[in-house]
Amino acid sequence: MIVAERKPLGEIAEMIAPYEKVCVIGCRSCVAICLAGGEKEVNMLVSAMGLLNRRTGRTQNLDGLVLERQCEKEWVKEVEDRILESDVILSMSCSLGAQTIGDMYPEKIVVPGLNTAIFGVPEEQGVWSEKCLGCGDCIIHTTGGICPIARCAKSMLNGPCGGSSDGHCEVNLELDCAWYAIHERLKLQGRLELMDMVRPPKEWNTSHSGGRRVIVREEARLTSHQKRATEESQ
Amino acid sequence: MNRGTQVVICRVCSEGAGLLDVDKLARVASDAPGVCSTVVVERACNKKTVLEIVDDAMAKEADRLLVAPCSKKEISPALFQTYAKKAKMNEFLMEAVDIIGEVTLPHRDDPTRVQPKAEAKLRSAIVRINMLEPLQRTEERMRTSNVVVIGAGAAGIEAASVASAFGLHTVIIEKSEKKIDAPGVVMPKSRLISAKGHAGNYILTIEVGEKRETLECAAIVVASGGDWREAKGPIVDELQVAKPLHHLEQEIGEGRLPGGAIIILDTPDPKGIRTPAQDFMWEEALHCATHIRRKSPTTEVYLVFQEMRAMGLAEFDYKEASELGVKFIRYDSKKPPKVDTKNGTRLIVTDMAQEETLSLAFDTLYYASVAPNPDNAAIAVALRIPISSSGGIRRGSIQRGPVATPRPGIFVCGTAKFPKSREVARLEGKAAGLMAAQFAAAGKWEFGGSVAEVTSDKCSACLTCVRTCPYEAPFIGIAGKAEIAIQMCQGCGICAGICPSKAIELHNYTDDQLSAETAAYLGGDF
Amino acid sequence: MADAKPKIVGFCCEKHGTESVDLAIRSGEQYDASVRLVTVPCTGRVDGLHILKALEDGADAVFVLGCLEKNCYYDTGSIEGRKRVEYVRTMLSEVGIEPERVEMFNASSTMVWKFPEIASTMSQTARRLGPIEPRGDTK
Amino acid sequence: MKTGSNLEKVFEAGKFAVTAEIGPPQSANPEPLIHHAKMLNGSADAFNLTDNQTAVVRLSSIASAAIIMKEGIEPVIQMTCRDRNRIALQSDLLGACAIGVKNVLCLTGDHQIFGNEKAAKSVFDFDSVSELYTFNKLRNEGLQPGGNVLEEKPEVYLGCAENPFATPYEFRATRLAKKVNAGADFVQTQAIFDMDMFELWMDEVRSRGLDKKTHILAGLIPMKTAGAARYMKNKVPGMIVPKRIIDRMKNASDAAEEGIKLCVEQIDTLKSMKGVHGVHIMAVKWEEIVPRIAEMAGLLPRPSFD
Repeated sequence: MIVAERKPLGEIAEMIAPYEKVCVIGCRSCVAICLAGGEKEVNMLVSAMGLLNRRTGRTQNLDGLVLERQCEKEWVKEVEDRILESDVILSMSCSLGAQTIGDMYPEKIVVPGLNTAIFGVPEEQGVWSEKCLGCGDCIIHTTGGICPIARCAKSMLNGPCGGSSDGHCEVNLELDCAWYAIHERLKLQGRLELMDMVRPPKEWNTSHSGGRRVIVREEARLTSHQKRATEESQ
Repeated sequence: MNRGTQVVICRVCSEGAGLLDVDKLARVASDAPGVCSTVVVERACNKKTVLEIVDDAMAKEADRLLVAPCSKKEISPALFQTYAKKAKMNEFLMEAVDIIGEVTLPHRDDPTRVQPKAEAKLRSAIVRINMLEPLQRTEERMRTSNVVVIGAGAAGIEAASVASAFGLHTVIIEKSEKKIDAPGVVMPKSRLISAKGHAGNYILTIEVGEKRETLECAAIVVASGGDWREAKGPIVDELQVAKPLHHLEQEIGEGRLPGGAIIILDTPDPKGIRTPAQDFMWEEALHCATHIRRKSPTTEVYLVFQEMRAMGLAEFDYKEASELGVKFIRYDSKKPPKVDTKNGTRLIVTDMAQEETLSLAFDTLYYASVAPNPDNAAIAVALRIPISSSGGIRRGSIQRGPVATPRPGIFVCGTAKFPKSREVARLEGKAAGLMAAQFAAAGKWEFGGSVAEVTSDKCSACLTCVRTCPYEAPFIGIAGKAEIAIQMCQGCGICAGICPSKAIELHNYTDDQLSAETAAYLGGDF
Repeated sequence: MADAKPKIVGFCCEKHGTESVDLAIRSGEQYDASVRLVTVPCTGRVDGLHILKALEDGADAVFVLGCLEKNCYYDTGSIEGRKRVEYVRTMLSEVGIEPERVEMFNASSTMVWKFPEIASTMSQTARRLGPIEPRGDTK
Repeated sequence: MKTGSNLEKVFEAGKFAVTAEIGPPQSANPEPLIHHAKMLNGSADAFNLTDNQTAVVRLSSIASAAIIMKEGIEPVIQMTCRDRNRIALQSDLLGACAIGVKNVLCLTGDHQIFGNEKAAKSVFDFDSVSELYTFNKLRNEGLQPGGNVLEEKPEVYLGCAENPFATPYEFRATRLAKKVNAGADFVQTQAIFDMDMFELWMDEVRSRGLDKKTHILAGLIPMKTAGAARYMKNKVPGMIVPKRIIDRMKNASDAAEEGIKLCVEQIDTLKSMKGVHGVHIMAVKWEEIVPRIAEMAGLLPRPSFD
């Protein structure tokens, strides 16, 4: 899932300082699960901002609400009134939610309350680790199920590099060396020969390097005949 | 639903300290929203008075009751019972506000603030009572009153005996083949595999020899003991002449005395895992040492311990041991003793008191130490009870009793928790047997009331509650959303406090209720 | 800035927390009347939001009092309580409000001295810091 | 003969090769390079010019090569994958060849976290193996990864690094095999302090016949102080410094002299080790000591092919 982290409240306060009516919008999806932007965080943020405003002697109207999924237009549409009433939207969702609102209401200023960080896995309650970079060409079947692109600091295809120290990464000795882990996993699976092959340069054009990606499932799309009338199409 | 609150103010208790204006308190109550009746009585605990105010409550159609100024513990239970019976009032809608305890008594030195604070406290209590929900408690019949005891050591046998004397059927699960003399059924060569169910109705899967059996029980006593196998720690592994202390006890019991110098050492490092000082061997070690010196005054006996405390009557043993010339050497756990490898019958140890390094020649070394039972982890996993960092079964809060685990109906005693002297283990076994028996004999398990509930629409199925609840009450249900198994819920509200989607509320301690009560209390200016 | 009548909220668990308070009171201890106790079943029930709301509603300081961490009636409740308090303190620091306005305490039911000590600490903090209001140095 | 580089000639002549390292300055001033080039001339067969080593910004490896070539000594340029994608790597390779560079060492590169531009975005389009693979295809077939074929193929002698002391140890010889398969003509190893462990690695290397397919230069770092030894043991990942070496440095009356002695002893051992074709001396911030070590180790004069 997408893992995000709340920005320091001071930074958020600065972003919303110029505005009177602030609509704080959380999301019940990934960012709630990673404890960054669910209802609890939204309420606490509104409350903390209230205290900050009391301390600085100003009034600011903070309206907190939470959507099922902020990255989908239908859910955003449900709170349109409150979005339109506000001077600024403080999105407590990943950047996808923030941009969805921004794209739907281009005249509205949207500020991010969270730093969208990683495609992560909850290793334990409160700990998430990065395991995918979305390169668009998954090869983990050849690497023992461990992604070297995300889990090696140098995204090496022919690791481990000379910095692999006791199975740890030279960049952060608290983290596992991905290629060491791949070696151990392949050994366990009796497939060490996969370590022997020279992996040629990766074709990065399936990743962000190929430009912004749009995924289309033709059979899932609605034909113009199927599409309902919407405001945009008028 | 919320028909109205009757506020009963008791004059005797209120005026006791002469700091409260009862009539003013009554006016505060009657002015408060939701209050349909305010009654000032001389003594609320008086039986006749109770009947009068119940009549008033019924006449005013009050569905909730607030009594001031003492705590629910101090009010005659008859008052609430009569209400519940006559006025059919829900037990969760009857509360007391402890103005004496919270205001009058602790602020006698600041009398001007007593009245306004009491008023604010009363107002906040009224806000709270108006928001309370009528909850129900449910009970479940226990299908059996059997008590299962895991482990047939000193503590386990004692537990089974006590429970059996209580008239309950007991089953002891024992992993060894040793012959056990204990009441009820003893299942040798058996071990616990898994457990289902909850307090009062546990269903255990037991492996007996090759077979698996299912065992239903109302309560469980864990008396798994320690790891009494013989190889212990690096020092001992190096030595042929090292034996566990119970060998010495056995020899003494058979009337034999070991020859040559003897060291009794609390191995600091059983199996390479550092364990805290072990108290359970202190008495045994003292006992053996005095016995040997008494019988054979020329035998050198050293007690090499990190710590040695003689408690209760053992103080006499300690005194006698000193008088008989037993040598006590205390060492720092950071500087554990070493065996002289060139001369395998010497122990090098630094005495903490003298700061002197000694080289002790000896003929036999007895180690007074026990590691936790390696089965504890599997038992803890099966029963869903916590394990301590030292590998013992962790008990719950002392308020639940000294032999209770955090899980209702499961008790733990003796060395399963941490090494205990045999005497203490037996006593704990008795206590655990008794608590388990009382629990099982109740025949029913009551639950519900102020428990947690999930609002499915808000739940993100993030598993935070599932991972955090100490009782494993939350689970992800078939709808893919969290649900609370109310038989397991103990009403702590940890899940409600941590839910990132604010999808869980604890009945009668909801966010709204707590915040409204707090705001009302803060509203008072004093 | 000192306030003669500060407002202090104490969220107090009804197990060891409340019992330690009761014991202190029954032993004749006196404490600052500014302290307003709100009972919760366990400090694990306390949500950071309750603390922030109390501050919003006029409290100058808030404390949470629970069982000792190794002897919590609800096993891990007071550990959870401490974590909530710590998070609120972080948030307060981030918005420039003194984190010491919010504290976590633990007591066992027999620690008769503990609650008066807590009340006095919080009372001093609240009096020293005064209400959360515009400071002289704010523009 | 692939390129006719001096280093290649030494190997082809079956001589025990010597390479050394010159760290380019952290400025645009070429003087230190010229100074070192003059001083070191004749003490080794080729000189590595590091490429922003440990991710610290320095005068570029290729420009440094151009400067020292003017002094008449042969460079080995280092090219890491950290700062350049495949377009820049190929372009720089062509450029380096055009100005007469003949030896290229292919490296993945130290992570930017170790350097003085920690906020940099790293590239890592390639790793050392894919870099070798690509350069090898370029020189043999003129074939670029994108499919384009060069009219003129670059003539270049390709080297790589390998660390016998990084985990998993059992994979380290295999990794060298990958590099050899990808086109490495020579390899410079990580600095050796634990000779026994190096010997074990060499056993593996020899059993795979890698010493026949590539030229192995054993890496050495002469140490000036005991502190340097401790630093390398504790702070440099993938470096194994046995306690006895640290003790020896610590107990020496003159640590620098002891460091030189140790290095010379190591060279003596390596000279007789089967499959080792030379040494690579990395006198970090102590370049001036290389001629003396070479002299003491009996490695002078260096062969000349004119």
